[in-house]
Amino acid sequence: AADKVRLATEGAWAPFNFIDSAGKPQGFDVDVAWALCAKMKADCEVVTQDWDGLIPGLKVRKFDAIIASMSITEERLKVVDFTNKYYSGGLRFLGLKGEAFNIADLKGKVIGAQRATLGAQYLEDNFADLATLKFYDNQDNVYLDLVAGRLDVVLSDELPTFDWLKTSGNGDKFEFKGDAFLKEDNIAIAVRKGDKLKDKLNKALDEILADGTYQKINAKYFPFSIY
Amino acid sequence: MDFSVIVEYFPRLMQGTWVSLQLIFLSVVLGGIFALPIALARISKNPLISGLPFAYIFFFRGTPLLVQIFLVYYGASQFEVVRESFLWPILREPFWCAIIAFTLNTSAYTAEIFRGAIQAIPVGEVEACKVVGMTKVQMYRRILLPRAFGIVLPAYGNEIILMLKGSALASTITILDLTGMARTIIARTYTPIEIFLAAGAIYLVISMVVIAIFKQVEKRQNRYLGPNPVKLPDDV
Amino acid sequence: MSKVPALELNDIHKTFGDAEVLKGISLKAYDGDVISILGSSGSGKSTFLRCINLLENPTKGEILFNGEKLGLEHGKGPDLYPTDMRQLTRMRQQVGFVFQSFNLWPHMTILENVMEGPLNVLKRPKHEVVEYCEHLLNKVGIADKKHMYPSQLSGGQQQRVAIARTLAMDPQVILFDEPTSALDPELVGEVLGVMRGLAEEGRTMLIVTHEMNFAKEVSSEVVFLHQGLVEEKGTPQKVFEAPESERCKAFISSTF
Amino acid sequence: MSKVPALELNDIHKTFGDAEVLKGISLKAYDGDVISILGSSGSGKSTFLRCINLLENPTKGEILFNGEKLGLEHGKGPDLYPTDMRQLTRMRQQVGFVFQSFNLWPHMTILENVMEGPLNVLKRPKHEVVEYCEHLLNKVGIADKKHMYPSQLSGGQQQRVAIARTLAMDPQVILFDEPTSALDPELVGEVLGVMRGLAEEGRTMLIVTHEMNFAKEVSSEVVFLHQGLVEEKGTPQKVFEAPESERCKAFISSTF
Amino acid sequence: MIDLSGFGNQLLLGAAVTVELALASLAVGLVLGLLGASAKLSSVKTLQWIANGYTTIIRGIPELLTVLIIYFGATTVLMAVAGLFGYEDYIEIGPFAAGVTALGLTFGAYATEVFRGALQSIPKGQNEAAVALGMGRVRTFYRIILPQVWRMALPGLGNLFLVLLKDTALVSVVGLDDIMRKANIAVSSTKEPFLFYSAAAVLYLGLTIISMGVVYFLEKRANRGIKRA
Ligand SMILES: Nc1ncnc2c1ncn2[C@@H]1O[C@H](COP(=O)(O)OP(=O)(O)OP(=O)(O)O)[C@@H](O)[C@H]1O
Ligand SMILES: Nc1ncnc2c1ncn2[C@@H]1O[C@H](COP(=O)(O)OP(=O)(O)OP(=O)(O)O)[C@@H](O)[C@H]1O
Ligand SMILES: [Mg+2]
Ligand SMILES: [Mg+2]
Repeated sequence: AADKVRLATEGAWAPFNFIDSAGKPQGFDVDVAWALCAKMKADCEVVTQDWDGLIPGLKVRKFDAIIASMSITEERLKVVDFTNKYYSGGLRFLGLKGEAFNIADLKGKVIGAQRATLGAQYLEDNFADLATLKFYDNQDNVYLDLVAGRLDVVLSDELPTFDWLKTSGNGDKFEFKGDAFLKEDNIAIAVRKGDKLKDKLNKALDEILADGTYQKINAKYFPFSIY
Repeated sequence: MDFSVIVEYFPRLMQGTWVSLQLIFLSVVLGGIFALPIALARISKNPLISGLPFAYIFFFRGTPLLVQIFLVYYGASQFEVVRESFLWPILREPFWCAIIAFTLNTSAYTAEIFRGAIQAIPVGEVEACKVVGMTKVQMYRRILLPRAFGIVLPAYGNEIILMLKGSALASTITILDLTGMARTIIARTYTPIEIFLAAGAIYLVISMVVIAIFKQVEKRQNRYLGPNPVKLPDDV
Repeated sequence: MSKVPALELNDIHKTFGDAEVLKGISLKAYDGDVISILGSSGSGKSTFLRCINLLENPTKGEILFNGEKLGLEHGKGPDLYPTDMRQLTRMRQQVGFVFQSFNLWPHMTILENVMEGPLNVLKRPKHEVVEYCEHLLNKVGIADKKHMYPSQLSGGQQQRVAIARTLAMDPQVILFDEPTSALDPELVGEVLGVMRGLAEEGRTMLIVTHEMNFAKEVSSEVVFLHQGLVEEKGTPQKVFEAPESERCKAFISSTF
Repeated sequence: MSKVPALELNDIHKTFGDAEVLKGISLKAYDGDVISILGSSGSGKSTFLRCINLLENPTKGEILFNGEKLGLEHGKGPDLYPTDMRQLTRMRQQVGFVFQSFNLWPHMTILENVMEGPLNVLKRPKHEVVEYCEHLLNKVGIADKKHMYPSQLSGGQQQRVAIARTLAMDPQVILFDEPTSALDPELVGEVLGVMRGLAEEGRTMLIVTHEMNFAKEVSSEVVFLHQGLVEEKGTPQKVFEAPESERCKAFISSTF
Repeated sequence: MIDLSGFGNQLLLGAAVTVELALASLAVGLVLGLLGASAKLSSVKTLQWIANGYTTIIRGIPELLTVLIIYFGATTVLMAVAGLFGYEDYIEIGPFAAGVTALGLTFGAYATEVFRGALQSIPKGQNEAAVALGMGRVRTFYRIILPQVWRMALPGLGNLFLVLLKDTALVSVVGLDDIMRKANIAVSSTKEPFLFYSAAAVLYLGLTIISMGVVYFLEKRANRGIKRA
């Protein structure tokens, strides 16, 4: 079992990772994962795990790497190592179409985000005393509550939200609010501290970027480069 | 293991504990209030009266509380009619959704406990009421309910503990109860074992307090019972 | 003595499922009568007594109390149900019943048990009830235990409380179903003593019992049931000393 | 008749907490003796009987079986415990015990109840046991019920099974603790009948009973206990007709 | 079966996992329950103490937390223990193993009380009857006591199993693909929470009814020849 590489993803972050109706994980992250495995010639397994259990699970060796659109943050760096980024994103607010928007107006509003994400952390750091914050186990429940009207505004990563606006049929009611920020948000694969796997993954990452595999995957999900 | 995180986050765990206590208290009280009429209707020999409570009890005892919470919180809000109704101000609040789910759930269990207690009263004591010419209402008010209350206590204490433990599920609908708070803290500290153990210890303390209170109440309430108190039938 | 019987039962039948337990029993009790009902186990004594105040619903028959007929009608099954619950409740208040197993209410003290009826059913004023009930407890010899709970009393004492509870309603007729058979031999005497006193006061009573000596001594009439029918009836002299029926004869001789 | 008593008890004492229930009781039973033990409730009859085969641990005294002394030693408390469990087990197999409340095993049929001992304790071959046990059930008059479960039998029938179960071990001595007092009056006769048969066969028996007529008729010796001591003993004639002790006199006259 | 946007099949697969989890936990729990009851009734103080600690702790902590603690904690503990014996490799405690451990521990704690009650409800006289015949303690236990414990404990165990069945839903939070998690996934993809949570509820009700039927059948068998008072 020693050479088997277990890669964990969340499965509720379309289009980067989600579970199809056959019960299999799919999405950008998962495609990248398999491409990396192919390059490393490793025997891989992709498992799913709820978001807030990912880093704890990695720490107790339930799996060897997290490829779940996880941003590199200082706090995470204290407990795990990250590979080089495999794409980058930014945070962006999402709200009802047509309403005027100004960061200052968020005072007193109900803002939702997924627990243990960059967005949640940003809200806790900047809005804890200004607005009512709600944190969810997964992003899908955030959307459900936005549509239900329990949330005024959602803060999340721009790219998946872009996909949600396009595919969920809610694009006519909701829209991005303001510009994306924290654009230097680098998304990478997390591994245990000091694990050699990091170097192997970095090497494989370079290879798929170089030989066009990465670009093919990118094109499958987005009409623009997200690297 | 790093126990300093427990110290550091203890005040926030206490905030969560307070929310848990509110959830438990409200749902237990409301559940108890609804349980009695449900139990009385369930006892009725008329299937038109006992049918609905039977189905109600069966559904809420036969499905996981987690499903019930999701049905109330995410399921109900899916519908435009619900969102436009006068109930929405309540249903949009996760706290009240949890209260609703918990109350429905615990009232079903408590109703069964009441029913068991009333039916566990020896038939002779009921006949003794009849032969002094009591009406049904007198019989329930004077003998059956006071008697059932004494019989019900141990099982009801258990039900409160079960509710206490069930309340941890509130964390799945964004409520920052003790478990929710613990999970939020872990999202920052990545120390699941320490924080979950601390939360577990707090739950344990609360349930011990509940048990101790019930022991006292039981002793007072059942002081009249000699060596052979009436036991609830097994299937309650 | 009035010519109308205090209690009159006509042709009482009772079936449980397929088993016909009472096959038509009639009986009249005038004021002051003490009627003992004998019979072997399973002959239907308890069932008959319980039919009188509808603890058991008879399947056929008439029940008259002071000449007033209790309204009965058929329900879904074969049993008869009261037409008017209020009439039944009124009647039950006038017909006392003492059980084999006492059936005191365990969550009330002795005094509360006895006061429950007059206070909350008959709605008598409290001070009157307290006084009267203490008098009754005195009469059955357990006034000193009035603030204890039933579980703290011996069987014989509990049964005396049960008798006081019945007397507290001041019923016109009292039914006793083997009031001493759940008691240890040594406690039986206490209860029989109290009942003997009631008989001497001229209370109207129907008593199911296995205590032959007692029955012989206090009864004005003895009824012997066999397989749901009256097999023999008459004065104690007649039934105990010169029974006509073979079965009655065998029963009497086996139990003396 | 041998000169060594089948069962000999010397100065048996028993305390429960602070209460001294047995204050030194001695008794010898030779082969063929039928000894009745009388006494009012609480006098210690059951406790004495239960001390004999150590269902209760005595606090002092000697127990000899066919002259062989049962090894006893003190444990932590005041009670005596057997030194050698195997000796006790062997002795118990030879001393039968019939309980007031039958204590049949509800999950086994009548026949299985009776066969359990010879088959699994004495390890007799099965075909032999079946034959012998059926014979015993026949003897106590319930061979036709052998495939039924205890709960399907009346109390009298259950007690007869319990006697057969004890007989199946072919014990040298049988102890009976009020074998009929849990029975309805009409069922008592059945069991007494079986016991009378055993007495006539010459079985050695110790019987605690409230059935005076029976005791008078079958006993070779009567022992009257009072407050943990032997108050009177002798032949039935002597104890029943000319008791020396006042208390015994009072007891005898109150129960006849 | 209705198609449920292609997720019907997935829900059924989830039901199979739920059943497997429930049965495995039942087996673990029954063993723990018998051990616990024996410990509580033993005269050894230490054993009583351990059993009391076990039941008190488990019964006072939410099952959700037990699942989470076992899932995240057990690996660490196990590996620390294995490390003492020089075993350094990774020890897998997946969601299923964690679920079985957590639910088995929970079931065992409650079953301890059920078994204890059953053991104590057997009239002392039956034991004495066996002793008076000269049966040893061990034989008395397995010939007279044990066969009856099963019958007495069945109704209580049946109830516990129904509770266990519903508690399996909690294991979905650590990623076991049971009914509940399959329903969550379906909701993610279809945005139809009401439909899928209702479907899950129906599945659980179905399993409950089947379990009740099995328990009824077992009770009937165990009570052959024994008239209930
Ligand atoms: N609720 C019932 N359902 C079915 N059968 C019953 C019921 N109550 C009594 N019986 C049957 O009716 C018959 C008469 O019973 P009843 O209790 O009246 O006898 P009894 O003369 O009072 O006997 P005992 O002296 O043993 O009290 C018995 O065969 C009994 O089994
Ligand atoms: N296990 C016990 N613990 C404490 N006291 C006991 C115990 N068993 C019996 N006693 C007491 O010992 C005394 C004698 O009891 P025992 O049962 O031997 O009397 P008995 O003569 O058999 O009476 P009965 O005729 O009522 O059966 C009683 O006062 C009883 O309360
Ligand atoms: Mg009767
Ligand atoms: Mg005794």
